[in-house]
Amino acid sequence: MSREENRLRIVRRAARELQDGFYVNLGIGIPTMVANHVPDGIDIVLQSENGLLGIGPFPSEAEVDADLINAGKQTVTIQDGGSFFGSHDSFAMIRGGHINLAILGAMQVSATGDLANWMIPGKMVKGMGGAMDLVAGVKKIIVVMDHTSKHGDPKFLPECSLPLTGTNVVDMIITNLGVFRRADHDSPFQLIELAPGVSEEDIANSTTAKYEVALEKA
Amino acid sequence: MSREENRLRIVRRAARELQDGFYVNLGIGIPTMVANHVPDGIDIVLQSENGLLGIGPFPSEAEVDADLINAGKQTVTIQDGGSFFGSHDSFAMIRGGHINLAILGAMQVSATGDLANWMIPGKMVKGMGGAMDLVAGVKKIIVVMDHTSKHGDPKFLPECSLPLTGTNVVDMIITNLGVFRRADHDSPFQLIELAPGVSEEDIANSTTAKYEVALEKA
Amino acid sequence: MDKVVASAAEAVADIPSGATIMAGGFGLCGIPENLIAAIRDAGPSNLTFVSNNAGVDGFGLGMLLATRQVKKMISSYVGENKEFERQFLSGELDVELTPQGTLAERIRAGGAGIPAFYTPTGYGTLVAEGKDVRYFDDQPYVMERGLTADYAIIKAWKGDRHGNLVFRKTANNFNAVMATAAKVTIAEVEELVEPGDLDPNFIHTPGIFVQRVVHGPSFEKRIERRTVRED
Amino acid sequence: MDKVVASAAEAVADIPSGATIMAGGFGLCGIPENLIAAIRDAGPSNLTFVSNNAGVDGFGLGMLLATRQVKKMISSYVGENKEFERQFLSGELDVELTPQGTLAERIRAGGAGIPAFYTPTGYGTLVAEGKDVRYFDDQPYVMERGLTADYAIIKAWKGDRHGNLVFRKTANNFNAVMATAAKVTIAEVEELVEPGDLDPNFIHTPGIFVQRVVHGPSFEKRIERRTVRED
Repeated sequence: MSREENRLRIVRRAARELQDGFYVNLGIGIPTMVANHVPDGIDIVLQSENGLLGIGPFPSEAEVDADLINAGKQTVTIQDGGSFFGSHDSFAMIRGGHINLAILGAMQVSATGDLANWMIPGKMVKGMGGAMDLVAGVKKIIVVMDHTSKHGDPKFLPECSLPLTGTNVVDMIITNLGVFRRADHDSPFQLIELAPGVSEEDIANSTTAKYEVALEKA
Repeated sequence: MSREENRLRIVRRAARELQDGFYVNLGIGIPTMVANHVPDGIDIVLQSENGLLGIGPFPSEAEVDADLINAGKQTVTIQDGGSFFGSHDSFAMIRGGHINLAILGAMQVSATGDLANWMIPGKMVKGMGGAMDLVAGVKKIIVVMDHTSKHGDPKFLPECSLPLTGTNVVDMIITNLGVFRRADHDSPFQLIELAPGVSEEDIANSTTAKYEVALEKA
Repeated sequence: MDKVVASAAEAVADIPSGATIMAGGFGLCGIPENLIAAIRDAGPSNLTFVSNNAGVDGFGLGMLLATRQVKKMISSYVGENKEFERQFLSGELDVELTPQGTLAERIRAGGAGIPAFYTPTGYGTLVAEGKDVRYFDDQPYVMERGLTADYAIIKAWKGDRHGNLVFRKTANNFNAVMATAAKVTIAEVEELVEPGDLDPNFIHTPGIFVQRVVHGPSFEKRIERRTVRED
Repeated sequence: MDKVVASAAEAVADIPSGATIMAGGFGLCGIPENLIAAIRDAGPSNLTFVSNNAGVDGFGLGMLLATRQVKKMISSYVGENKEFERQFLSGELDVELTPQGTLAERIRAGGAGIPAFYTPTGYGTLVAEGKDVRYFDDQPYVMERGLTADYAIIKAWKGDRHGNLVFRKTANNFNAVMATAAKVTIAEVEELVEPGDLDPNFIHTPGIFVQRVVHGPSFEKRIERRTVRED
C-alpha cells in the first residue's frame, strides 16, 4: 500500500474509536485528519487547546478570521453550540479529565505506555506545547503512527530512548501494520488487529516491545 | 457620646483611609456604612466576595432583583463599569492581592496584628465565610471596633483568647477611643490619634496590648 | 447532542443514598431550587452536601434538613437555619467549615485536575490544624486538597441542549465552578435555548461540563434580606 | 477612574531594562502588536518574556528578538522563528520550556495568590527534574510554582476606561489570565467604550486587573496558517 493509503487506513481505524457524545482533542498533523472520517450517527465535539470547543470545518475565503484559529494555528470555524475560553480554562478542562479522547502522533511508545513525541536530542527543540498536558489529563490516549521509523527502526519498544512526553499514558496504538490495545494502565498491550496482508510475524519482526496476541475477528 | 455618634465617628475616620482608585471590600455591619461616607473627589470601587465589582446603592422597590445581592445577602445595585463573576474568580481576586483595602469588624486584635472575629467557643458556630480569605489576601486590613467589649473587657490584647481569623494581618485599628497604626507587619502598633475628650491614660486603661505612642497633630 | 431531560424528577432519579452533592448558590441567591425539591421528593438519604450555605428553614437546602436527608455539610457559613442548629447541636449532622475562598478554590482545583495547592488562607487558625504547612518566599502557606463530587446541582439563567450555560448577575457565585467538579452535573435553567443562540464568546460554562439540563418549571427566587433605598 | 493612556509609547515608557513581561497571544493570534512595537521603539533590554510562543521573524515578539532586547523566554513552543533559533543555539538567548497547561496554570496561580500547586503534567519527564514529587491517592504529581511578572502586555477586543475587557473568539488565549498576574497590566483594545457599555454579566477581565488601557491605532492581525476549504 502507498504511504497515503496507509495513512488513510490508520485515520479511518482511529475514527472508529469515536463514540457518540465524545469530546475529543486531535493532535496536529495526521490526527487532525480523523475529523474528516467521523462515522455516521456519531456526534462528537472537537476541542482545541488554545480555547475552543466545537471546531468546525476550515473557513471559506470570505469566512477567514485571524481571531479564530486551532492549536495548529490554522484558520478554522466554530460550530453552533461551541464556545471560546482562555488558555487557563482550556487546560483546566484538559487536566481535569473532561476530554474523553485524544488522538496523537508519536515518535516512540514503550511497552508500559510511555510516550515520546516532542523532542529529539541534538535537534532544535521547539517545545512540548500542550502535549504533556493532554497525555496527563485526557481519559483515553490513542497513538497513531507508522510502525517503524523512516530508517526501519521499531517505534513500539521495551523502553523509549527519546525524552518522554508522559509515563504510562497510552491506551491504544494504531499503526500501518496493526492495532494494539490494553485494558488499563496496569495491563500489557495486546495485538488485536492486523492490517490487510500483514502477518503476526511481520508485526513481531518490526516490534521490540513485549505484547500479548489476542486477535479479534474483523 | 452616644453609641450611634461613636459609630459614626469610627466610620468617618475609616472613610478617610480611602484613596482615589482603590478597590475596597467592606465587611458586614458597621464596615458597610463606610460606603456612605466616601470623601469628595475620591473614586473607589466596592467589591463583594459573592462575585461583584462596583456595588451601587440599595435598589428602589422597583429595582429589587433577587439575583443581585451583596455578601451580606442584601439586595443591591451595580454601578456602570461594574462586573459579575463566579466565587472562584472572586476569591482569586481577593487572595491574589488585587483588593487594596478591607475594612472589617473584630472581637479581638492582638499586639502583633492577629485577628479574631468569627467564633466564640461554646456559642453556635456559624462559620468564617470569606473573612479568613480577606485577611490573608487583601493588601491592607483596617479593623473598626468598640475599644472594649460589652462587659468592658479590652479587645486590643497581648494575645487573642478567641480562635483566630488570621495571624499578623491587621494594619490599622480604629475604635471609639482612638486610632492605632503600624508601618508594616514587623513593626509594633502606634497610637496615632485620640478621640475627642479621650486621654492617653483612658486608652492605656482600656488596652492590654503593648503599643507605642506617636500622636499625630489633627 | 441533546442533554435535556424532561423533568427535575428524572434528572435526579439516579442519585443514591450516601452520594456527595455540590449545590450552587450563595445564601438563597442562584440556588437550584427545583432540583433540591426533586431530591426531597426522590428521598435519597445520608447525603453529603458541598454548599457555601445551608439554606433557611423550609427553603433551599433547609428542605433536605427538614427531611433528615443530609448527613454532612461542607460549607463556609451556615447560620440562618434553626433546624440546622438543632441537628448540629444534637450530633445528627456533621459539619466541616471551610473558608469561602478555600472552598471555591478546592472545587476549582478538583475540576481542573489539581490534587492539592497551597494557600495563605487560614494559616495559624483552626482550619489549618492537621494540614501541611510550607514556606514559600519566607511566607507560610497551608496545603489544601482539591474537591470533587458525585453530582453537582446548579442553577443557570440560560442554557442550550449542549449544556452551555450563562448565569445572571450575582446568581453565578458557586454554580460555574461546581459544574466543573462533579461526575454528573445537572443544571436547571430559566430559559432553554437552541445551540447557537448563546454567543460563543460569552459562555460561562461550556457544555462539556454539563451532563443534564432541565428547564425549570418555576422559580420562587426568595430574597433573604430585601433592602431598599428610601428616595 | 480613567485608565486610558494616550499612546502605546506612553503606556510602556516606564518599562525598565531587566523587566519580566508577560505577553498574551497564541502564535500570532491575539498578540499585543502595538505594545510590542512600542517596546521595540522604547528600547529596554535584557527583558524576560513569559509568552506561549516567540512570534515569527519580524513580527510579534520576533521584533524584539531582532533587536536583541530579549534575554530569556518562558514558553511552551518556540519553533517558527529563525532568529530565535540562531540566538538560542549561540547561547545569546535563554529558554525555559514549560508545558502549555502548566504555563497557563502557573500564571493563574500567580494571579490568584497560590504560591504552588501539584499537577500530573510532566511527571517522569525532563520538565519534572529538580521539582518536588508527591503522591495523592496513589498517583504521582509534580509541584509547580505560581508565576508573576512586572508587566503584562495584552490585547483585547473591547475595553472601557475602568479597564474592563472582553476578548474575541480564540484571541483570548493567554490574555485574560496574564492580566491577573502582573504588577502592571497594559491592555491594547480594538474598540474603546464607555463604562456601562459592556454587559457586566459578560466581562472577561474585570477592570481591577488592568492598570492602563490603550486604544490601538491599527491591527495587522497577521495569519500564520491561512487554511480554507474548497467548496
